[in-house]
Amino acid sequence: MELTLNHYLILSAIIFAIGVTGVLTRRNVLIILMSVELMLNSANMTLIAFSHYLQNIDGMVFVFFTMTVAAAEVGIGLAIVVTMFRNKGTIDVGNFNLLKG
Amino acid sequence: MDFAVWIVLFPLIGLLFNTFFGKKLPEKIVGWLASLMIGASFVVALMITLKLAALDPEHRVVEVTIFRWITSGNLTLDFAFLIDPLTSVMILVVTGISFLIHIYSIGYMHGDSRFHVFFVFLNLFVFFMLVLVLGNNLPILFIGWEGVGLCSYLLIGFWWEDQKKAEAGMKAFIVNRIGDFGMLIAMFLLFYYLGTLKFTEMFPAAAHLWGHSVGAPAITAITLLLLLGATGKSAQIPLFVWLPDAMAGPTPVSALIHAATMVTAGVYMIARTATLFMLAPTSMMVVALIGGFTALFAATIGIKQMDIKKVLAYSTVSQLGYMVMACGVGAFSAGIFHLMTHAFFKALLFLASGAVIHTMHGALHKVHDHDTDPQDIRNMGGLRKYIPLTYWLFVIATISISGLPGFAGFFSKDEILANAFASEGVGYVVWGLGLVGAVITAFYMFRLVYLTFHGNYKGPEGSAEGLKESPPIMTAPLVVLAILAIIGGYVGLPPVLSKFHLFQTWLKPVFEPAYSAVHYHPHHLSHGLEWLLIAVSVSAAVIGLFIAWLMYIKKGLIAKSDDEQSGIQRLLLKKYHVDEVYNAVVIQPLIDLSRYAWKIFDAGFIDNILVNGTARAVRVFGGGLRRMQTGIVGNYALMIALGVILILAALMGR
Amino acid sequence: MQGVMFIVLALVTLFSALMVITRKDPVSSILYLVLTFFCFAGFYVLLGAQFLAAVQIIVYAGAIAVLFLFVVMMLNLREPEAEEGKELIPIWKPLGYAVGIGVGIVFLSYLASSPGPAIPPLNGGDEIYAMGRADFLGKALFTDFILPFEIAGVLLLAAVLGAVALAKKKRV
Amino acid sequence: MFDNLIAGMHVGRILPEIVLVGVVLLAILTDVISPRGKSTGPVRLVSLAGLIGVLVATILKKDDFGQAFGGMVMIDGFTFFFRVVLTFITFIIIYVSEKYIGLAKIRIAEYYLMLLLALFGMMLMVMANDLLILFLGIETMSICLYTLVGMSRHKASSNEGALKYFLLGAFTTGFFVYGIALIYGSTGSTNLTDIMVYFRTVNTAMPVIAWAGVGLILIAFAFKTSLVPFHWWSPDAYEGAPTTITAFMSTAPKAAAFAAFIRVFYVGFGDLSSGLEPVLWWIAVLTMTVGNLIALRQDSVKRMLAFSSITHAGYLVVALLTWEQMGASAILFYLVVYAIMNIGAFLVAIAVNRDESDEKGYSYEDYRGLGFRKPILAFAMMIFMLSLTGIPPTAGFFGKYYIFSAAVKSGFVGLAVIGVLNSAVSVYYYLRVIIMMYLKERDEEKEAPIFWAGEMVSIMFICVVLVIVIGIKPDWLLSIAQASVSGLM
Repeated sequence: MELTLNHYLILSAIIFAIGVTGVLTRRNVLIILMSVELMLNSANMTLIAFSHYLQNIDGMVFVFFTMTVAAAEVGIGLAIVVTMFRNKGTIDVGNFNLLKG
Repeated sequence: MDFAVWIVLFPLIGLLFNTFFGKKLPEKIVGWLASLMIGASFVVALMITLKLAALDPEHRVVEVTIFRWITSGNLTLDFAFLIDPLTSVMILVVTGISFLIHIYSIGYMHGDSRFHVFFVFLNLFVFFMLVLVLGNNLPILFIGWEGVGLCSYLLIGFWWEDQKKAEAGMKAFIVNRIGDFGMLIAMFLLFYYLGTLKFTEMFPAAAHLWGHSVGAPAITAITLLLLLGATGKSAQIPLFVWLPDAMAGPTPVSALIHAATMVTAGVYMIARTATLFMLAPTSMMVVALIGGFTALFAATIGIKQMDIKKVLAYSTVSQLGYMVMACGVGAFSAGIFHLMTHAFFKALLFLASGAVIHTMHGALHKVHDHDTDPQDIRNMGGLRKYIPLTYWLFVIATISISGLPGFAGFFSKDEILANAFASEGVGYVVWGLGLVGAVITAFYMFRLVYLTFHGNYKGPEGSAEGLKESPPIMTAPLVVLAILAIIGGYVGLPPVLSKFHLFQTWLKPVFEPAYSAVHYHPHHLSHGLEWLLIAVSVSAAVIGLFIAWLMYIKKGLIAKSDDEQSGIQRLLLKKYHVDEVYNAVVIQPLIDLSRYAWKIFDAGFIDNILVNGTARAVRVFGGGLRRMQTGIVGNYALMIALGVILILAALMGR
Repeated sequence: MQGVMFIVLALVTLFSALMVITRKDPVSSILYLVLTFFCFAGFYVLLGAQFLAAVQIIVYAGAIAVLFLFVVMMLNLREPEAEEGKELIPIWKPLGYAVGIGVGIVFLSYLASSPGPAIPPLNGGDEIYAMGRADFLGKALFTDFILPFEIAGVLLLAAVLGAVALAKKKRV
Repeated sequence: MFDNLIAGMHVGRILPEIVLVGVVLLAILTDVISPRGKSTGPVRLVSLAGLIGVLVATILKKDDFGQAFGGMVMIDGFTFFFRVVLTFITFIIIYVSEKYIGLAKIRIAEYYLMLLLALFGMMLMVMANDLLILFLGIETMSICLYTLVGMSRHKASSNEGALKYFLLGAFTTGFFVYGIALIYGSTGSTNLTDIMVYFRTVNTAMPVIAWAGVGLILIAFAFKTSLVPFHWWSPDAYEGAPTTITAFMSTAPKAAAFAAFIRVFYVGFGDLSSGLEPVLWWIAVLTMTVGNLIALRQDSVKRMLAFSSITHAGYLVVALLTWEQMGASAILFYLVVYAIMNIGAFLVAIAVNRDESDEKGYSYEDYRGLGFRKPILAFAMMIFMLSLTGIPPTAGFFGKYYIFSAAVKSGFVGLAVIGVLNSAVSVYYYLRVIIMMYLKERDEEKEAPIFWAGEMVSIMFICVVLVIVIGIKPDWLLSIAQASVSGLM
């Protein structure tokens, strides 16, 4: 079987959609965050696949920065989760609806 | 004509000075400074008019650029003044009347803790009003339009401590926003179609664009939107509700803003954009009908009012209806003519009523009576004996507004009715409306005079001694206005009396392009017919006068409180033996009509359906949307993902 | 050979990704996430991005996943999430699945309409092979991409300061 | 060789950003050497001085326009305009904050550091000529904003706002990166100039996935500028955040996001305008209307301002949709005016608020009779509310005027009508504040003391003056805005 660009693109699109589904269906903040990581990873795969296909290094470099950003976001996100947990004793997003309407 | 800019600079100087130093200075200086600044503006207005008169009639359009104002893309607008005969009439009226009312206010507002603030607002108002009438493009007109609205709101709510007054101010503000919405949209549409908002460029462009397709949907829509703006500002059906409530403000404010100047801005705007309206016959018809119906309905509501200022307020709405009606039948110069004479006699009426209230207030104050309403005509009566000068001034204004021959109001109202009669389409209908309105006008105005000044004094005991004439600083401006209310009409004699109609000739260059854009030729009536019409309208006034005299002098009927009015029929029959037929034919229908008009157009329809109903629908809708903001992140993410699907699906077919 | 590897990796990735979003226990989710990250590293190798594959394992599997695990352990967050809360609309979950699948369908329909040419094989030449090497990437990062590289430093500084400001115990 | 490389980069063109990073480091140092718990004062002073330095650097470099770092960033009049505006806003927020952060119990140096770093991110956004720089800029800004929203750690609402903002922000970042990947895949570059050239040359046979990429990037911008239906986070985050931060978020990041929005969509995707038109049309209509209708039903002034901020973003989309210089300059004008009036309004809200430790607060009730209690404060609020409503002669009127006339000029009459209608609806909730202040009786028993700080008063005063001055003579600001966008197209 010869691999084509679309193999990678379709796979990453599916994983992206799985990540989206995770965000939409879960209420545990940590799992939502993990789903976001899935989305970012699949976007990375798309970038690398294009980079390889185009024989252009920009995509790979971009992935490098996406990883940096992902790490930074997780850092901040977990800090927020920790503060939240200290205040409310839960990380279930269904319980956070003080601000609404 | 660069000196023209001073006409707006004087009020500005006055208000700035009083803003910064007014608090420390004595009343006399503050008041006189503010008044003199307006007086100076009046002098400038006179000079402008004289200069303009010196030019050929065709060249009486002068633009004075002050600074480069807006440059955005293709739109370049200067902050500039357009000076033409129409402007000159307006600035003379505005500055002249304002000057007199400023002087009057020095006496009226005497002793108020925020005396200087009042004059600052008053000067600010004059400033904006002048900007409104002088602007050479729609955005400047709109600035003035909003500015006078703001001042009106500030001045109505001048005594902020009084809850009701402040609410009246708010009502004026909100209702006017509905009209402004129409103005803004019309403005954008005009810019879209014509690419310019400057009057001098706009009208030829409009004539060029729509001249061959008169009544095209676009121009009809634009003019109807403009009309919406005019109905808001000039208190026409359906947006007139704010004006009677606006009477909560100090009386000089009612005289200046809510009678003589600001409320006529809508009429001015229609006259200014006459070319556009002429291009849309449907809109013209709507304008005429709205004016006619407003003239009649407001007059009928006036019959029932017990508050001296409320009567005058409804009469203002009614008179504005005549002006709008005049524009609607294509007689723009007649509308402006009536605008001017109305400014004279209505300002006089309001200021005189202010003097009455002042007198009553003083008398009641003497006997420490703070419960009796000094504005309620049921507490007055017989004042003729105590304040004869005010009485006579009031009578002059009443004769003038009723359209009795020889006085200013007669000439302008007659011209409107004659033009309505001569026009095609709905001409006869609006003429009929106007004529019935004239009868009622004479009736309620003389009713007011009789109840206030004739008969016996009905105020609290002992307070009669306190009734005395207002100080000269208040009565002097009234005398000037009274003279104007008598002679002001002679600048526009009807064709049967004089070949030369000064006022019409003066304004002719302004409205000529509007007529020629649609090849419109005003109809001329034969002399015989004209005499007949004059006779009809004079007899209308006389009939109204006579009914009032019959009811309130001959039969000595006194006005009753609202609760008792339902039993008026029984009252009339038993006590006064008034002819049943007369009662059934004249009085009862009038009272019913009045109550009906009041119910439909004031309390019920406008407030409940238009204002509150829309607000409620919007609120319910907002509440539904608000519930979508659940506060749950998961739901938000779901909505976002749905948005993603929608947008990507929408872009897929590209 | 590559085709077989791709299919195997793809199956494992899909399975573990699904596990990540369906496990009740956060710890097992994290472990499946680590597995997914490893599979991604495998794809990167297949695509000739060896250096990024290494970074993927170090950063994602090594740092990010461990951070998750650390938080779960520290806060002792192993309670299973409640099925239904009173605030939620009942069809929330099925709707979530439907919309998630909808997003997938939209993406796939976009991809389906693009041609999808073959990608060059890895052994197609030194030039291609070299692109994903550390020295190439390093050179790019320090020449053409020097600005983003420096910015990334500032971004990490911001993240560190932010995380500290939020999570530290009250100072005063 | 290395010298050539450096010279080709034009490092000097990003001098303001370099200065800014230096200021951040200096501020961190100040924090470290200051006595424990007493570092905010010195850090604030260093930040303020540093921002003046940034401004000076910006002005020094105002003739040195052009690309830098191989086309990654673009320094032009547009960048200059936003550098100045953003630095000013950040300066003002830092300037007024000191006393407030004591009240809100968030007196830590990180408050100022995060503002400075957010400014850095925003500066990157406005000069980004490459999706990579844009991405990093947005992320730097966002990370700082997540932190700032959650700064009041002891308040559940603050935590919650931060969490929601963060989760949805991260979620959208996923879409954003995926979109960039698709654009990169179809055009072979992340550079806006290259993308433009590509789209221009292959306009007819454009790969389908590029549209998905454009759509996803549009969504990311819609999220950052809080356009419907991606606005959900903003009312909650705005309400939860400390109020100075709310004032900041509704002005500076919004301005930066719109700046980047303009650059990406006018420069990068300029040739796709006709395809994007229907989508943006609907977004504009929904954004104007939804924000407005919900704002009608709020009991908190702060939350009302948050929803109204959504509506104002909708007006900006109307101008964006014109795809013309006139529209772009109207956006710049509006952003400045909006920043002035909104910061002013939020400052009044801070002064009037009853109890900062209250999770919600900012009730309309607090304004009861303010017109008699504090006439000058109430007057200032009235001016801001009138300006937000768009009533002449205030600056807000011209903001709307330019936007809608640009829209009409480009043929979007329907949008202009809906916009004006919406601004008529907005009268109700802005006026409610004025009604409370002037028409309701004072309730002396329930009155809380006014929170005063000299810095706040001076800024409020300047805002009032500017609102009126621009309302009378808007031309100068518009011509600056026009000059700024002239290089863009």
